[in-house]
Amino acid sequence: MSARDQAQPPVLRLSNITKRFGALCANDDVSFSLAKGEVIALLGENGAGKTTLMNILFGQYSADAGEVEVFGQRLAPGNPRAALDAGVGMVHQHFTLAGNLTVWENIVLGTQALSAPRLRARAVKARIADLSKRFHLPVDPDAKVGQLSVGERQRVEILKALYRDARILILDEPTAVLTPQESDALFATLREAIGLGLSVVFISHKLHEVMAISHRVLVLRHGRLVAERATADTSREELAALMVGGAVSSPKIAPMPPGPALMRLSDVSSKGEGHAPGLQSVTLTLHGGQITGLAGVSGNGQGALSDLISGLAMPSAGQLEIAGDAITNWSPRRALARGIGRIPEDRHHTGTIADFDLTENAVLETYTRDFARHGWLDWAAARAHAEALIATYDVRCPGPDTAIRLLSGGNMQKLILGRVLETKPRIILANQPVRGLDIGALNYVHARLAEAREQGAAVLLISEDLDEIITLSDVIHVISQGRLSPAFARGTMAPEALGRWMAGDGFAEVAHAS
Amino acid sequence: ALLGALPARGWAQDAKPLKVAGIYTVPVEQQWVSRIHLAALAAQDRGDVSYTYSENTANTDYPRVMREYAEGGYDLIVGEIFGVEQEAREVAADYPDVAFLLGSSFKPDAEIGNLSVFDNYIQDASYLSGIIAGSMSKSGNIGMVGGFPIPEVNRLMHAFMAGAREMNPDITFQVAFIGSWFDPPKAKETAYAMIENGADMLYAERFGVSDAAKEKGVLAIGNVIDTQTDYPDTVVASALWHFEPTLDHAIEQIRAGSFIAADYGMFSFMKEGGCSLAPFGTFEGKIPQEALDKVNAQTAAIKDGSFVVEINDAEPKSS
Amino acid sequence: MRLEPIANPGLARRLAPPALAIAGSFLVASLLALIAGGNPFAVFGAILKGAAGSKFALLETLNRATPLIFTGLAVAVAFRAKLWNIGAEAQLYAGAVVTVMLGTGALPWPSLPLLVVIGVAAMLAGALLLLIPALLKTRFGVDEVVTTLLFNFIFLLFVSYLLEGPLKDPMGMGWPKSARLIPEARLPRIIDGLRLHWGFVLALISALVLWVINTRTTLGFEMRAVGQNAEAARFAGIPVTRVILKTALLSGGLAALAGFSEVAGLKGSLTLDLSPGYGYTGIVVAMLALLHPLGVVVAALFVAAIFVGADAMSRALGVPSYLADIMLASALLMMVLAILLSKFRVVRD
Amino acid sequence: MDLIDILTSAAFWAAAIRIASPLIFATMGELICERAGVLNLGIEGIMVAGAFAGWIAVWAGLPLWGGVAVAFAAGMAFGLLHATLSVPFGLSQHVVGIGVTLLATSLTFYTYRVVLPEVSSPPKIEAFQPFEVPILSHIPLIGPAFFAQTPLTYAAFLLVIAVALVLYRTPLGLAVRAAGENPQAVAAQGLSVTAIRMGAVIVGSGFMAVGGAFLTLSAFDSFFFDMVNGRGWICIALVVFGAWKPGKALLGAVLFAAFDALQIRLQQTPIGAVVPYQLFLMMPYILSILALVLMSRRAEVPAALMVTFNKGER
Ligand SMILES: Nc1ncnc2c1ncn2[C@@H]1O[C@H](COP(=O)(O)OP(=O)(O)OP(=O)(O)O)[C@@H](O)[C@H]1O
Ligand SMILES: Nc1ncnc2c1ncn2[C@@H]1O[C@H](COP(=O)(O)OP(=O)(O)OP(=O)(O)O)[C@@H](O)[C@H]1O
Ligand SMILES: [Mg+2]
Ligand SMILES: [Mg+2]
Repeated sequence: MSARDQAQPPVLRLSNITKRFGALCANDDVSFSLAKGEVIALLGENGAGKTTLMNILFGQYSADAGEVEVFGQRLAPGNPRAALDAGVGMVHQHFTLAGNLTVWENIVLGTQALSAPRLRARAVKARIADLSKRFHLPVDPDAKVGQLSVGERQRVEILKALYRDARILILDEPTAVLTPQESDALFATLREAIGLGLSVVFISHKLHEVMAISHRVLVLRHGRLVAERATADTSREELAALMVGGAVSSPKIAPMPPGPALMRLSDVSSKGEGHAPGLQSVTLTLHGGQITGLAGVSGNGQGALSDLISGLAMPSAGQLEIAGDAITNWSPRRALARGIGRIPEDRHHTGTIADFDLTENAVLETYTRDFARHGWLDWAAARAHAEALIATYDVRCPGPDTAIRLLSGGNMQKLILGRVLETKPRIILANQPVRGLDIGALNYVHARLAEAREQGAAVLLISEDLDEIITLSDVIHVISQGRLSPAFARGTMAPEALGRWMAGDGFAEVAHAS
Repeated sequence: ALLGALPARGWAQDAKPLKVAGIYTVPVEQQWVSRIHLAALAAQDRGDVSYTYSENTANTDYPRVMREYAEGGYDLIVGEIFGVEQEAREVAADYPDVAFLLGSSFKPDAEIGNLSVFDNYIQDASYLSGIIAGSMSKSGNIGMVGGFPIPEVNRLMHAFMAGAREMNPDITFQVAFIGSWFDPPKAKETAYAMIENGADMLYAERFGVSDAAKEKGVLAIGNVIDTQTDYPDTVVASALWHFEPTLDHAIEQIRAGSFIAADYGMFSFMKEGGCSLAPFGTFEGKIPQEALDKVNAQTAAIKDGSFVVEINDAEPKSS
Repeated sequence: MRLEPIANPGLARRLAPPALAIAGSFLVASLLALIAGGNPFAVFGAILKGAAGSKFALLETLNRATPLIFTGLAVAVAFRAKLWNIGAEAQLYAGAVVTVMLGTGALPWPSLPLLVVIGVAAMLAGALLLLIPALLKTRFGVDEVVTTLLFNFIFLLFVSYLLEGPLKDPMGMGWPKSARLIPEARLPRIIDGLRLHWGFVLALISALVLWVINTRTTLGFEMRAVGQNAEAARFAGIPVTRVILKTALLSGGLAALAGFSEVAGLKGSLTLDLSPGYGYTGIVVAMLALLHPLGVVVAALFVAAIFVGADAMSRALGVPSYLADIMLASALLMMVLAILLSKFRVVRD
Repeated sequence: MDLIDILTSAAFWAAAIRIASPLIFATMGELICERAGVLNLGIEGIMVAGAFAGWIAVWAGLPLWGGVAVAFAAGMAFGLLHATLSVPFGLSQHVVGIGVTLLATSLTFYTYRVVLPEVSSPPKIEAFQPFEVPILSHIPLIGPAFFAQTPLTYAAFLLVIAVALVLYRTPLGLAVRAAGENPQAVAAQGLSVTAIRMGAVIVGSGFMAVGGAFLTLSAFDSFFFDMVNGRGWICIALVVFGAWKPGKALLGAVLFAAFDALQIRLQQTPIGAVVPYQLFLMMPYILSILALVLMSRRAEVPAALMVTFNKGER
């Protein structure tokens, strides 16, 4: 590939990009180039500056210094239009789709002159159909985007870029919200496109993906480009160490006997939200001193189950028992009072209040119980509590008065983790606790969950990442279409077998047997 | 001060024009206020007064504006205090040297010797215009569109209805209030509806009513102001209010140093020239003689006091 | 073009924009005065004199600020919880109606207990009036911007009905106005002979109380949490619906106090034009104050001073008095812009 | 007349259409703004300005359609002010809107008084006259109700069709709808959210002003203070009522106007003699709220309505 490098000019060249946000230097003199058909993986901890760099390349931010060249042409700064016209496509970390529009409308947006008298819908749809067939990206062009699953939305995002004949594609954590199957499908699509000459910059925290798809790896740390490796010449361990600037280790789970049953769901059914399925006669027992893993493709009832355990929903049929008591009156506050700690799936929108500072977020669940008397808040105590959490859980931040939105995802998650664990919960709901986190933060969260297990808590770990489930769980269930598989003990299930359950196989036999 | 004259303060001797300020809660276009405004302008043209005004003054601000003018050395403050009766009196009491001539539903207060009240008591003219309306409505169905059912509106409507019944006891009236002083399109819509419902004569208390009459080819009677020039084939007659007798009397009293708390209401009566029936203009010769005779007879009776038009402030209803 | 926050704006940077905003609106006023044939150079002095040139002028400014503090607080507390209460005007009238119902002789009590009872009852009425849109929002998801807006029309018509019907003053010569309050039901004046009354003090106390509620109590914390992110608040165990309803009660109650204070303190009776849009101006006051209760006091004084001063100025210069509203509007718009520019800088991309 | 007679009379429906016309213009204007993500509370004042500008232009000698154009331009000017403050500067849309209403109203009154200081009764112009559409106006009931209106009413209905076509059938409309739902999506496709939103507010404000001008150029023939009389606020409600869809908003405007026309007529019935007139005046508002409750569940609010967009922030 180095031969090809010399033969052809790079399709993309970033030279000496520097970007400051106030005092913070998000990108510090970063330079690299991308060859035709090449896939570069961009690695780095949360907040290392990856997204910022890509936003500069795409013209959403303009750099304080440095320039971007695409196909030998200097790109006008601060103008996404110029980037799009030059053949750069970007799939953002947070989707940029309008939910009230249909798939084809989202794709065609901005591609026809605003002065045009009408949308040429038929031609557009034909082209989308063609693209979606060629690149195996099945979508219904007339579906409202608001109704689509996360995976489908991701496909729409990619189709948007392909529709514009993007020759350079930037993917910012495209798999963070995808199921393994969806990720695999995405990679298949990408390989196809790369074969046709597409060049890709790929950002991910999942090292196995990086190893599988990229040709070259760039590592950013504190805004600076600190390492560059040919993928073939490196390993996951080396990359992890490069990212955090030191060695990383994942927690060990020592076998221990299950404790008492702390929570039991018997034949529980519940209503789903929108088009997501609810639960269908689910029976599940959570034992103390055990991590129960719940594998499954997102949108198969995990939401309904976690709403139930969080106190947001009641079963429509069946029984929910905690420590032997049947629950009749249920709310988040009651759940908290019964010793349930909850790590929600979406830390940005459910877990925290973006404009609240760390102190306020730290006491969000406990202010009435621990920090108030007769309706009067004790802010001094709350602040002390937040400071303690920050120290104990290694939350990196300027201080307890910082608005939490300014924290990286990892540090936000650590604060939530601290908030939950400090209440010494008997039962812990951990819904996608490490999604989008870098390897350092991920290991930290896992270690703390393992610690809680050792102290006798019952942990329900919901994840789409089979690796995570298999390494951590004492018992595994698979959820599909609101139905729950039997429990599989640690070490009895291979990823392939779990994958079949996730696809819905096996449930029929169970139904017959019972 | 008891019910006594104001201290003369040199008004009488001075030929200098009096400083007059008008404070109105509505714009000076409003029919009612426009008559005060015109009288003041006329006095100004004569050189009797120098005149300034504040229009569209919210009642909340009214007492403050009164004080500002009073502090500003004005001799006479004219306006309407229907919404701020009590506070306006307090202001007047604080400025005993300033004369206040204010539209009010109440009687003058002997305690406050510098505050006189007036109101548009033009029921005489309204009654006469009703006679003409009653004689010219063929359908015996008259529509009346008002802003709000306040006494100033109600008493004129009642007088008008009484006049119309003189000519046709079986006449029916449609009455509606649009809940606004200034929504001519709405007044017009309401008038349309009355015409649809059989009215062939409208009592145009609001702007907009005559327009509907004109478009639909029915007749209208004006109120307070004469709008026949705008609607030559529509407005048959109008009951006019003349504020001049009221204002001029006040000016005279001030000049004479004898301005006292008095009720100027009667200066709006026909006897005093405070109201009249507008000239028939384009409708000269088109009004039945029988009605003209009645109008003449009743005018004379009103003027000599042998006939008094009833003042009824209750809200009129459709019949 | 985009805005970038300034980390530590210096004093000059913080003070310059508001000063420029005020200067700007004076410029607008001078220009318009010139067009109408007035003396443009007299504008500034005349406004100052009109707003604060005498004890009378100053107290008039405070007087006008009083209802604006109440409605500003009402809006601030609601908006902080993202309850878009555009209906402070109606709630003000609700308070006024109750004041008149109880204060015209129905309760023959001594002054203090009577005033307390009337005040509380007025707050309840305003609270209940906002409770309806709040319930429609929480139960049916009906947009409260629209319902509160429509309630202004509905309630004003209802007041109009009351004033022409059950509440009509039998001694009122037929005018649609209520009977006068008995002397015991009047808020006393602070200074004899001037219109300023204890309603102003009540307004200041309300602002303080609200500030304490916001910063020190669980309810204040909950209201803010619900406003910032209702989903996260619900997840954390905050009873979102109940908090919204409590917010509505508080907001409606505060707006109603404006009506109570205007009737009991200033007018002594109720007419249909009690408020020249205090409910709407309250929105502006609240936003100028960045929803801070103490800021509301300052913003209300600012708005009142501009209005009273400009109104007097227009008379002094002999130009149409609509100039006062123009000045108020331009001062407001420039002021919000100035507040923004003191915290952000405009960066070209 | 009883209810059935009223509801089956052509004159009643003609009145409803007439009363609805200014509301339709202004509602379409507001709908355009809100679809792009901006709540425009300046509507009431912009209507006042439009009513005055259109009328004074015609009074000064321009033809009627010239007056409409002047009103549109006046609306766009205030729209530009609103848009500049609320879009790139991202100021509170509530404050900007109320500020613009206050400014437009007072500036209009001030100008009026400076231009016409002496008149007691404002001058009249020759307003739009009803135009009977050949053939169509002879259809029983429907003809006199719908096809004997002034040209400006026909324009209002054409505007609804045009707005619907632009919103749903053109790239521009697509961009507007997306800007009100997720501005990031618009920016990521290389379009300027600022330009789209500003454009929508400016044009939308132009239509609001034409709604105001309808009052002085078609419904009536002169200008009065306060003649807009809260119609702008009603249009805000109508947009929500119409679930941000032009067709439904049109339906809402006509329904609202029909209730208005009905209450005018009901005041003349025997009920009118007993029921206080305020109750009739309240009717359209109360029914609007009831309708909102009934259809609330299904309304799709533009997700980014009132959400400012700043490139620098996430
Ligand atoms: N709009 C902004 N304003 C101010 N600072 C910003 C902004 N965007 C990013 N930053 C800063 O730039 C740094 C880099 O952020 P960036 O989003 O590029 O990180 P990242 O590497 O993409 O992280 P992640 O892995 O979590 O996606 C952050 O730590 C943050 O402090
Ligand atoms: N408006 C902003 N001002 C300052 N910093 C910001 C801003 N927006 C984002 N950042 C910074 O950008 C970084 C990345 O933000 P981002 O929202 O991508 O979080 P993240 O770490 O990727 O979390 P997650 O992976 O959970 O989405 C964070 O470190 C945050 O500090
Ligand atoms: Mg990122
Ligand atoms: Mg991330």
